[in-house]
Amino acid sequence: MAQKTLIKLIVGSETIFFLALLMAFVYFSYVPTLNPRLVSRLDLTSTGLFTVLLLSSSFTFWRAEVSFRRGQTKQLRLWLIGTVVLGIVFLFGQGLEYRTLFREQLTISQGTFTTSFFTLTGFHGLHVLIGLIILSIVIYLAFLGDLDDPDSVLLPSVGIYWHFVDAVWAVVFMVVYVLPHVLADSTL
Amino acid sequence: MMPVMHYWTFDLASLAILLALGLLYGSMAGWRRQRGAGLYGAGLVLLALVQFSPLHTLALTCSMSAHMIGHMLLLLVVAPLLVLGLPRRPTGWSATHIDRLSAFFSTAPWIGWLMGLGTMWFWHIPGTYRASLAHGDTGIIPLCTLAGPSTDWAANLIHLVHPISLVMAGVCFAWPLLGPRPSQRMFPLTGVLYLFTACIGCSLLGMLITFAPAGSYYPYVPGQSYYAMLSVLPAGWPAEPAVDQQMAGLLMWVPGCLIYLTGAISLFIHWITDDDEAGQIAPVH
Amino acid sequence: MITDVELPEPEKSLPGATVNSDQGLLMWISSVDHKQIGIMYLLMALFYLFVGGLLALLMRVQLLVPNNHFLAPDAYNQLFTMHGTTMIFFVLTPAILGLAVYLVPLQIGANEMAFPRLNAFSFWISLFGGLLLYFSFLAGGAPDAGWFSYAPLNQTQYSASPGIDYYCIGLLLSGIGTVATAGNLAVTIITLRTPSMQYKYMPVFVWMVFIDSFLILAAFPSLNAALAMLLIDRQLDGHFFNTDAGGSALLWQHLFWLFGHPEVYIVVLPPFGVLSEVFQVYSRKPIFGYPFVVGSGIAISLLAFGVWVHHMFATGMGHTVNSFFAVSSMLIGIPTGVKVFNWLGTMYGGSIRFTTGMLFATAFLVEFTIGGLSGISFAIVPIDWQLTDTYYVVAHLHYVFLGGSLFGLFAGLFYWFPKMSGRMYSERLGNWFFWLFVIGFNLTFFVQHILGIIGMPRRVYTYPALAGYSALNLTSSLGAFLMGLSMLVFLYLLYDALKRGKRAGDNPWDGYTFEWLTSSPPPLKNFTTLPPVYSFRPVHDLNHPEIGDYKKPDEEKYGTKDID
Amino acid sequence: MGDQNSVDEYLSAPRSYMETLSMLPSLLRPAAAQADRIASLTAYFTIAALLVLTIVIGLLIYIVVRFRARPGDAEPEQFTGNKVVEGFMIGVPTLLVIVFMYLTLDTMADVLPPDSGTQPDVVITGHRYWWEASYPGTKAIVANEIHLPVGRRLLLHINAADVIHDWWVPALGAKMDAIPGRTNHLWVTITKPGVYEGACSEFCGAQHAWMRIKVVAQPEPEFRDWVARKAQVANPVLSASAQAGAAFFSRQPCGSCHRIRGTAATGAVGPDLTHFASRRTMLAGLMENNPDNLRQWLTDPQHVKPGALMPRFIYPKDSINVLVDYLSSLK
Repeated sequence: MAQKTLIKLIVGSETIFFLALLMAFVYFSYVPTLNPRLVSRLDLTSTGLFTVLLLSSSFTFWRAEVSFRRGQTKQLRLWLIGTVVLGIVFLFGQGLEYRTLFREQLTISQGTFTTSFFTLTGFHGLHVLIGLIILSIVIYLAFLGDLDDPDSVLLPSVGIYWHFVDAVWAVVFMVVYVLPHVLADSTL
Repeated sequence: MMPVMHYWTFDLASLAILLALGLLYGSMAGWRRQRGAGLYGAGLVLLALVQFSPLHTLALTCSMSAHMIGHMLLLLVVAPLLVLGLPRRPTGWSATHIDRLSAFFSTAPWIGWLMGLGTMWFWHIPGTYRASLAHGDTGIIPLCTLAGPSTDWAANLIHLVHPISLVMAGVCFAWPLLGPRPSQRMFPLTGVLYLFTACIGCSLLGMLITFAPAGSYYPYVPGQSYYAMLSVLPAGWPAEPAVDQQMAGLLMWVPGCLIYLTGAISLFIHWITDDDEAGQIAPVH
Repeated sequence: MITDVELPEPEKSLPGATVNSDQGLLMWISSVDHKQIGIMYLLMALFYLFVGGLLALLMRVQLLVPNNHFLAPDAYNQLFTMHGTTMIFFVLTPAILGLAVYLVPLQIGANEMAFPRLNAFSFWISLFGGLLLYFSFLAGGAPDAGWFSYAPLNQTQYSASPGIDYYCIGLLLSGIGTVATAGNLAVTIITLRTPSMQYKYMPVFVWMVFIDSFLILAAFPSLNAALAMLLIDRQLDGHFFNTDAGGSALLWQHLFWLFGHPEVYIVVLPPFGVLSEVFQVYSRKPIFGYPFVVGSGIAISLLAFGVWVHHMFATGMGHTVNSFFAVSSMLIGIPTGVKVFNWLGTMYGGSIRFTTGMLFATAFLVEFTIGGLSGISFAIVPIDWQLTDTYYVVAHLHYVFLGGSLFGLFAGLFYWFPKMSGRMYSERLGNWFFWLFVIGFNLTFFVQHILGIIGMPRRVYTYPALAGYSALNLTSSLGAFLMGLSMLVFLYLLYDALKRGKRAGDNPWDGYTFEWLTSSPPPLKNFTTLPPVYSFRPVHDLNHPEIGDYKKPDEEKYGTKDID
Repeated sequence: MGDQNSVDEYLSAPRSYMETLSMLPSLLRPAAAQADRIASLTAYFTIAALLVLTIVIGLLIYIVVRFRARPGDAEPEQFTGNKVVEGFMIGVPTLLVIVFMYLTLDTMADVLPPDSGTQPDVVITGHRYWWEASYPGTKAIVANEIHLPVGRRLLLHINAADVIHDWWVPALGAKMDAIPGRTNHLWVTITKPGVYEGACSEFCGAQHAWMRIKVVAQPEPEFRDWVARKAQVANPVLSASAQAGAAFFSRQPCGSCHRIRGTAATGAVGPDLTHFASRRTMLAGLMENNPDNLRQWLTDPQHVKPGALMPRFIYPKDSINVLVDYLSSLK
């Protein structure tokens, strides 16, 4: 109970942290005018694909929670591993994207757009990484057989964090990748 | 009185909405006056004012701030008044519905939160925002007004949906806090948090509008004077587009937030001084 | 009579219960006990208070006479930056957290914080954050761009020494600690209240800490984000705030003040709670208008996020923005004013005992009113245009931080000193300390209002010999030395009390809240049994059953009865 | 030399202590219409604030005296609230707030209306650590001592070259931040001729303290005269040693930072030196502008004003002397 409350509070606090980064990004990319040259360098399709993978990791985690409640140890382990794999693939995708951008000389010091882009996505990636580390520990515990008390709040607490990380990405993806295209296409 | 005060518009759609809401109350209350009828009535009167008064004409034709005031009144004042005014002893058919709604919102209050915030954000996407205004090409406000016929079916639909959706969203937002089943209401301190987070969501939108590039939200047709309204506006009205947009953003940001805050405080004060809870007086030995 | 209820044992044994007093320093270092961590927080605050005060005295020596060469300009700039940063992040913040961590479990009838290890972690990371910040003196220069470190002055091309990097990392670390403690406190209050303690029976101090925790959780992320961005600017050559490369100077100000203004309330709300306890007990009356005191705390904390732009009235943002924020800033004056009158109402009709704690509380009312009123002049935009960034601001913020926050903390420190140490302090020394401190404080800072009005900007390492400047600065410096002297008296008072103070009983002041039920100092396990709670001063109910709030209906408990 | 005389006279006239006080750069000594408005608002506010403070202190004294614990006191009456008092408690501050909201909005609109979009009368740029003023429409560029005409509404544009500075002359009204990358504006209608002190009031680095402002307000004709002279290139009659100084100046890298119009020196980093010798103070108010101080400065700038952007050049004494002679003749 207490753990879950704490995680909720921390997640609330983190939300504001990401809002600050997001506002900085919005400020530099949308004010006074959108910079389509740089946004067009972002690969909407491949990032979209990785986004789908990350968001589906929320689904796999939810399945893991269900298995946990039902005491199905085997499924629990499988779903957890699935979640971690999806998370790793997402990070891998982010790495690929960064590499492409670096090759085009779009580094963090190239301009305000890249500075705020790398900061925002980088901090999100960092959160994914932290989530993966926590999930690995959870998997380790699951294999040790320590996750057998259905009243334990460990998994639900980790879940709050993991769903939060996914939700943040959904917003980041909309604002960084999708919205510019929508705005550029509209007559505005 | 300023000449602009003469610009009242009556449209059949809004009249129908008002009538429907009134009838709804009647049928729910079993055609008897129940406690809270005054609040419900006040909500209806305010709704009528937003839809019919010069504010409406200003909002649709030349002033984003007026538009914003309308939004805030519908979402944050009219809707809570309607919810507060719902009959405490609803009759037959409505009782089960009210029970169901209350139970639903008490298990998933975040849906009310999302409805309120989501609708507010939705109507401020530049595209949808523009659709809810008067249209320059036709030169009239596209509603089934008494003043003229409608020309554009889609535009009319949006104009119908716009106020209804705001009031509905506001009702969903207010229900978990002020719903007619006190036992199903949210715990007041959670309510404070509910309102505070909503205030942040609203402030963000307000900030975006305030600092958005001038013109993003200003699709009014310059110089287009509906009903020769511009000529009767006081000097300095409407404000410069950039200033008007800023003002609208700030209206949502600051006074908007103050409405949430007032709600939070009154929620708190009512709760702490409310004697309904059991076990407050010690057994005296 | 009220019968005690057994306090349920924690499911798991309390961490740290195996460490005992034989282990000396190790007992403290390894402790996860909320009382020990609270005391360590307070000692940390006291340590940094002396350090920060010393920096201030050096500054006042430099400003003693016009055109002084006691300090080089860059040294002076480092001093005032470190002074401000220290006082806000390493004195006031740890002091309020220390009091909260010490008292909240006691007042809500819990035996521990919800997360004792996290509690220890938060303390140590804050402490090391502070040490890291001070390490910058050895590493090539302390930060020198002021405690709010405006962009683009905080960029490498304008501040090449690593000071600002240390500022970022030090504040980030201590910020993490602060957020963790806030979360910990909030969860403790939500989950560990003794079963019969409803929210509306929580002592006002607990309420203020509760509100404060949310304020911290909501405000610090903005600072952390700003600091992370600044580090990226400085270390990775980013361009958030680098105006030479398209960055924005105002973005920093927005992010910083979005944190910075709530921070003012973060360090002032718990002292408000402290004062509410102190006024009640020493006046022998319940707090006047409990719902208003708590409600205005909530109002202040919610308003806190809607007023930060008033720090930026002179940045030329235009009338529309300025007007709205002028209005919202003025509104804060209402709940604050309400509180002052609540405390006056608490004293009114009481039987007031002027112990040192009560003296500080009484002086607080005057000093904080002055600070609050001068604060309103910054909400009045045209006056702000004249007075912002002058010595008037320096005076104002010291009346708020010192006259408000620190006076409240001192009141609390004297009030709870017998509980924490088990000893009574000498009231005679306490009186000396109080009067020296108050006179020194007013001498130092009152004249600074005038200095601001006659055109002296803040943060200047020296000033020309214009008429009035010399005399007023001299007065101010003398006042500062007097405060320095009074702090020595304070040290001696602590030494004297710990060495010679007579034993304090469990409840020397006839206090109202649960901490006074346990022994002084409290044992490792705070309580075994507790009486049920029927009002917001359960111990008063226990000790004065003939008065007994518990017999009254709520409208009498809370003073909301309608007047016929 | 009319303006120089009138200002000098003003500065050197004998004065009583009270009059010296009146020369303080204080918002309570307004010399412009805008400052006047702010001063009266400040006065209203001070009265209201003092009133509130008196009430609080009065009540407090009464309570402290009346309700002091006396030996043998029983527990006092345990009242917890009073609706009337609470009503006042909220009502009175709310009323005050509403009054001051109105006054604030009213004064704001008067003091700082939006930029009219017309050509500014003066463009002021904050540098570390000095002020530059240029007069659009003329070629005049000056540093630190800024002349303005009396009796007409002036539009000032305020910029910064490096970090944030803040233009503040209390007698002339509002201050305004000078922010790199944006242009702020101020309106000033000076009502009284005189010399008005001001200072940078946003911390800008090592020498923030010596970034003072001197505004010389003159009647329109004198001001016109002054601008006309400042717009001309330096064309002084040079002594032999000053000529040697001029030659030295042009050989050395001085001209890459400083500008002396009419010569090859066109730098824009440091202050314009075209009419250097006509300023009464140097280094943004740090010291009087005389050959001795100038010599000191040129010998070791980092000793005189540590942190200033002027590097220390190691020049022989003779060269510094001729340089001083040259600069001192740039009237």
